[in-house]
Amino acid sequence: MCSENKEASSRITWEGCSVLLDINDGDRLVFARLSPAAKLKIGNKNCSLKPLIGCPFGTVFQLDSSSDGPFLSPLQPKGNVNNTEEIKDGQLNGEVRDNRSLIDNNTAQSLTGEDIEDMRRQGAKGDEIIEALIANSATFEKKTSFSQEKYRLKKQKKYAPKVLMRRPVARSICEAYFKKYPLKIGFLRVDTLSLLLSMANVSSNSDILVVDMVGGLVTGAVAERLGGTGYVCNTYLGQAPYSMDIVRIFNLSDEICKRILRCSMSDLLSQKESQQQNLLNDESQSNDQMNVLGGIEEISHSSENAISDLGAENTTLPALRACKAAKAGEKASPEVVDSWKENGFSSLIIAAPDVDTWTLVKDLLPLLSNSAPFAIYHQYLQPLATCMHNLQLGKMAIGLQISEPWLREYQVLPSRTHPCMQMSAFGGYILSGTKICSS
Amino acid sequence: MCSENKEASSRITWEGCSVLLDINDGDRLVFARLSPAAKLKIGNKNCSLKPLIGCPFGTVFQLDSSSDGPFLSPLQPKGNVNNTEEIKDGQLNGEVRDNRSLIDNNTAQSLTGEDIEDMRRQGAKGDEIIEALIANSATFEKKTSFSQEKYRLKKQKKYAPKVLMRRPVARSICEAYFKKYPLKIGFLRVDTLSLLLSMANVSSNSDILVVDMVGGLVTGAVAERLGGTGYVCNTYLGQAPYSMDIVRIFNLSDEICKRILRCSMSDLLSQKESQQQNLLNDESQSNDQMNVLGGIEEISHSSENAISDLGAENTTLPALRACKAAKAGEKASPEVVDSWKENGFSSLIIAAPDVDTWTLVKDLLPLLSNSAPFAIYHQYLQPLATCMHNLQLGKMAIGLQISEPWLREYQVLPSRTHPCMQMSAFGGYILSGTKICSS
Amino acid sequence: MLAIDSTRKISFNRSISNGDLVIVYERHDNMKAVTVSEGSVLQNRFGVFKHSDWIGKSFGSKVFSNKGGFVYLLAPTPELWTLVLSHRTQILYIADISFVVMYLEIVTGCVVLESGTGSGSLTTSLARAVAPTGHIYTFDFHEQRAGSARDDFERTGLSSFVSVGVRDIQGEGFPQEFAGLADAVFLDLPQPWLAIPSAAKMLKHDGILCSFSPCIEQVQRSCETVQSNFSDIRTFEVLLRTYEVREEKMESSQVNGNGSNGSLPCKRRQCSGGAGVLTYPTSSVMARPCGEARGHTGYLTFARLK
Amino acid sequence: MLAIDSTRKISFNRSISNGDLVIVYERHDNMKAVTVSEGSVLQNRFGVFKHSDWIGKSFGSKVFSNKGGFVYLLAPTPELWTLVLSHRTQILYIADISFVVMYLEIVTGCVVLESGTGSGSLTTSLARAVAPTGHIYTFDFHEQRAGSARDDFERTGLSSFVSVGVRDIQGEGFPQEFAGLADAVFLDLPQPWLAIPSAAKMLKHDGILCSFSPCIEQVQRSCETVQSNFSDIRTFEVLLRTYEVREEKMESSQVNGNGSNGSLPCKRRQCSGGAGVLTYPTSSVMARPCGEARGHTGYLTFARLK
Repeated sequence: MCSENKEASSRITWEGCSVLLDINDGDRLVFARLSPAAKLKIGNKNCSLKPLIGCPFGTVFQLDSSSDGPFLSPLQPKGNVNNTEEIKDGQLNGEVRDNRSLIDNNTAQSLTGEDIEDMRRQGAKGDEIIEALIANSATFEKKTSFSQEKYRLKKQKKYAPKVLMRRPVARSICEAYFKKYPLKIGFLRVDTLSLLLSMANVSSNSDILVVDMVGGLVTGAVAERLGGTGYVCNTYLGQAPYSMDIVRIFNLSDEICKRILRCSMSDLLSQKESQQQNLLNDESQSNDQMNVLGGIEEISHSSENAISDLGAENTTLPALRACKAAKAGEKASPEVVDSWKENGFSSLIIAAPDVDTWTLVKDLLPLLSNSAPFAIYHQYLQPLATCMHNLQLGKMAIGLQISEPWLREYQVLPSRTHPCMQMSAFGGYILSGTKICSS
Repeated sequence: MCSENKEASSRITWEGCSVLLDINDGDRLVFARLSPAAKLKIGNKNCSLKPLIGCPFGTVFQLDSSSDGPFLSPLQPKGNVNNTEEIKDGQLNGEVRDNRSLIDNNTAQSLTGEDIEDMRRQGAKGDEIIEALIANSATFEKKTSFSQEKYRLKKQKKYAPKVLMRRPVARSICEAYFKKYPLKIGFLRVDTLSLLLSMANVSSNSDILVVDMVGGLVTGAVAERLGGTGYVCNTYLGQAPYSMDIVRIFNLSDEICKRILRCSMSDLLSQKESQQQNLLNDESQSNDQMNVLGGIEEISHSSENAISDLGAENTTLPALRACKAAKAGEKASPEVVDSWKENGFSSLIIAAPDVDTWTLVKDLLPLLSNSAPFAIYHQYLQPLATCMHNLQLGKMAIGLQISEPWLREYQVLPSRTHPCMQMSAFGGYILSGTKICSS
Repeated sequence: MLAIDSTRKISFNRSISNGDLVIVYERHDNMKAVTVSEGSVLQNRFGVFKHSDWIGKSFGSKVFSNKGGFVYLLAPTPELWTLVLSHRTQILYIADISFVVMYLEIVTGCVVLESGTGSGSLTTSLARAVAPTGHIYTFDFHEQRAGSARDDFERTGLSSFVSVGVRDIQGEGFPQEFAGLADAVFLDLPQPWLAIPSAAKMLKHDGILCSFSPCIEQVQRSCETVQSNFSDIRTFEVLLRTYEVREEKMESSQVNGNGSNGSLPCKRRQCSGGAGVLTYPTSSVMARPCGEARGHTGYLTFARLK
Repeated sequence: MLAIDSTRKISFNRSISNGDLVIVYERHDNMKAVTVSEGSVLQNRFGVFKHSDWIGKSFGSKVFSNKGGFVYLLAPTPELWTLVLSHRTQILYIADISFVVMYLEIVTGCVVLESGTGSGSLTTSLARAVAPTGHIYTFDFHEQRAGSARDDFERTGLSSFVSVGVRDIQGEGFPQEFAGLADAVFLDLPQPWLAIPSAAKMLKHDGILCSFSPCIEQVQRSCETVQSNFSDIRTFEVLLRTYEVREEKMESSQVNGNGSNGSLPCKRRQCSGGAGVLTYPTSSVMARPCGEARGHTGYLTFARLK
């Protein structure tokens, strides 16, 4: 969640650092915290994450074997890592050989599983195993070059899996969740998130009010932008704060973590004098504390609807403990709350898929400074339309606009350029505007 | 509206034929009925449409002058007519010359309006005038080649306007209205219209029930597809049929016109025996009859919200009278209505922007044969969502789907290929499904 | 499939007969074409359905299996057929198909040339549009694929409007006998530019060509080739976005600032309060776009013969 | 524009002072940047507004002209600035800008190189993201354009985070002094492939390049060029669709089959009837997409230095 003296922008990993592991070109995405004892299971092999400590982000690791067992070693860059795209579209390449006569069952392969294990024990690299598999395949030569590439890639994924170590920042975290577990982040797409941050003018020294029912993604992204200045006030209805799990995945410095505060909506809306009393409220319902153990979180095809912990919890605890002092999401002190009430928030972001928009906005808008922008995300148009209508009638805001972001990715390859065949057709809707002085 | 023995698919115009005139690459779009006396005003010149009779559709005419005045003469095809696209995007061509130092006022041109009129009287062709203008322009040589092309095009449009004669079919009629007068057709875009026809399985020998509050565009498009077989039943709420003006723009044969019938919703929903009595109803409220005189309709930039008649009504009347017998949209006879009630309609299309969808569907769906498909167009999502929900609850239909067509046009030019910079962002929504037997 | 013989068109009085082609509908994404045959059965995850139970029922009926499971029997249409046909190639779907038919201005009586035939998805809709007086001549390079397509058109009752030829249109062009006779030509070929000169020869004056290509490089090359003989050159992309409809309940909580209340119970839909401010209905039917969609099928380039 | 000096950030207690930059808002599509100057006036179709009336008012205030017309005075933000700046070139808008900042992973403290500066629309958002500890080095070929941009950054208070250089980046590349120092590089150039090798030299390991190009041919060529030194090459297009909101009344007529009734009066919104069937509210707020939209701005190609 936070690191003592490391910068969020550090480009080299450290012990206790959070990383996003991209296994086999996005087939699996795992969030992990690095420690000498942390282990990651790839296929049926358990590998230590220790070799990842002190490496630059962006390094690709390959799973190799030695007599001591499987281990991850950095790959020297040679050619583009993302070669899957090239293969996806091979049939367009003019080549129209027909594979149907080939029966690709196990009899076509003369190497047995045992043979392969033997090779491994003798220290064969993944690439060598793949070459051996190809040499012993009765059908490889007859395949189209497209099918050959596909075969090679399949075997590479199995026998020489690659792990790309990415920096866990708003972009990569949002993309990983959107791909593997979108429900957790309310289907908030990366371009939509980026618009929320712009439209709410998130900038240093600002005090940003957020209603984050998307697991802490918005809170973390705002804190990342504030860079240890200003405040993120994460507010909530009722007495139990919303989960902020995802904030822990960012490598936020202590300085930044301290700027993430919580405050219930009723405390924000109450008069200043009632503040003291609310301090006594029980905070035991915090969802976040229950999940503090999750050191490695996986988002993968196999567990599409659950973040599964990979059994390395205890090894990462020391790292978490080390920064306990600066836990993100402390309750806002009465002094800070009073200063918010006195000055007004700089802007407001709402990402609350299950709460009626107008109900929230009606109460929260008065907490903003005049001329403060706001941006509200929703998956349905109607709540935003109703909210916009009411804001217009109430003359509470100007520059009101409902917009729907639209994102399209392209495959750009020689003679094979076109929009990707699959797309996310929906990134939600945003209502944005600027609060004006009440007349 | 209809032609005696001419086929709708004829590729040569005839006297009395309806045409779509595209003036200067879409700047003006005019629907006209050809007759020896019909005249079209281009700029300040009145030209006879007589030269257009007997020419193939697709012919481009140029406005020339003789001692007898201005006249339209067919252009020999040479190169692409649509050269505007090429020019739109010229600044991308690597050329970055700056035009700001050029003052392009009238002093840069030494030819006066009088000089040009003189040239015209002496029989100069439009192209010759343009060349003269360029030769006498003090600034032309200093312009970028992009600006030179733009200048040339501007002068061509003014001094040598081109008229492309298009066939008025569902595609061209829909596109013309969408571009110049979309309100009249309920913003129904051509791809959306094409989907309605597919989704409602419009095919020969079918009896298609339509609620057409988009000026007759759907009715005409369905009739065009039926090609003189089956029936289009154009139904309406209350006693006054909806306007069917646009049907007259199609060159539908008598055979086809006879297949377009009208029947009020109450007649369709009543018991068979009450049929006779309804025959006595006054039909004088028909909107269509009031508009029978409009022989030439124009949709142009200058009159964006009105179809203006260009004063050639009397000349086109003979043609209209000649086919009066087969006027499209006659009231359906009791026998036909009874046969519809007995057999059920083959499918249903609704394009009624101002009527609640569910109210219509609830009453009309029982008139369809079992297994009949239907397609409902609307500009708002909510009425279709509610209708779909109610159909599901009532187990009245299956295969229900709300879809939104999305259309994007591209500029494809050497080194300058990209989606067009302006697009129609919205083509409406369609609810489609198949009626099932009530259980 | 088409109601050419009007006694066969769907109607309250027409029922399923032995030999009819029916579309068995399980779910919107699970359908199957079945030719009714007195003694046959259909077996699926819902149980065993006897064809003999279907005969005499109306199209659109719900029919039951031995285990009480049910399916619907629908009359075939080109749209349903596109969802059930065997994919011998990538096929065109309804958005592209509808646009092509409209934009090629295909109506009753038209003569249309097509290559390749592929799985016959577009061909079926072309045939519907030209019937009963027009004709589709469709060509495929693959003998076997052409044969399968022919069988399909037989099965769907379209064979009198469709002729399938085996021919390498890229290499040989369309047969000379069609020169100047085609109202429209449709190309779905890897190198359409090779066939465009021949297509130009086949078309009537003012006739329209359409070429479908997945990649922009194919479009660029085709557009270059059509420049010489065609006008009105336009390239489009057509897609469909679908929506899901749900009855949603929203938490419509009120914060009164007393620091102790949590979520209030949901309010029922309320009519407008004072000052025209609308309270959003807390339980209502709402639609939103489905998340994943086909992001691209191909580019459609149209051009009109000069 | 930025609240670097926290006494200048918007707050209930901060009011407009002489010398402040304000955005004068007439309508969402009609705004103007004005620097408040005690003795000046603003004249528009609503009348004459005295700046002296504005001083001491809160940002977000409605102010009146001599004729009783009014405008709102807003605090400047990069988003509002993008809507009011002088267009010296085609500019980037909010959808592309937001995506670029996020996808280049730009946060406080980053060093970012940009070329061309153009009208400074993107630069303003880049500066917001790196402030207060990072810096933007932006280069434009045109001396005059660079000068105007410098003036703009002075006016918007960003000059301590942005340095504008005059340089032909396609021809000369970025200055050597930045080699290995850039967290991100952004290119908006007619021939980006010429600048890519230099961009690669400037980037830190794992740093990200983005190139914006309107035409696909530029993208094809750039993608070829980045192959050698970059991984994670991805090309996107980002657009925004806007919606219009209206209170709509629908005719909700009932046909009873008696042949004589016309339209019944509209029913008011009804709560669910029997069997859960919903009657559609006949008067309600509804949203639909606006008809015309920007159909394309450009392609964004991202690549990560290996």
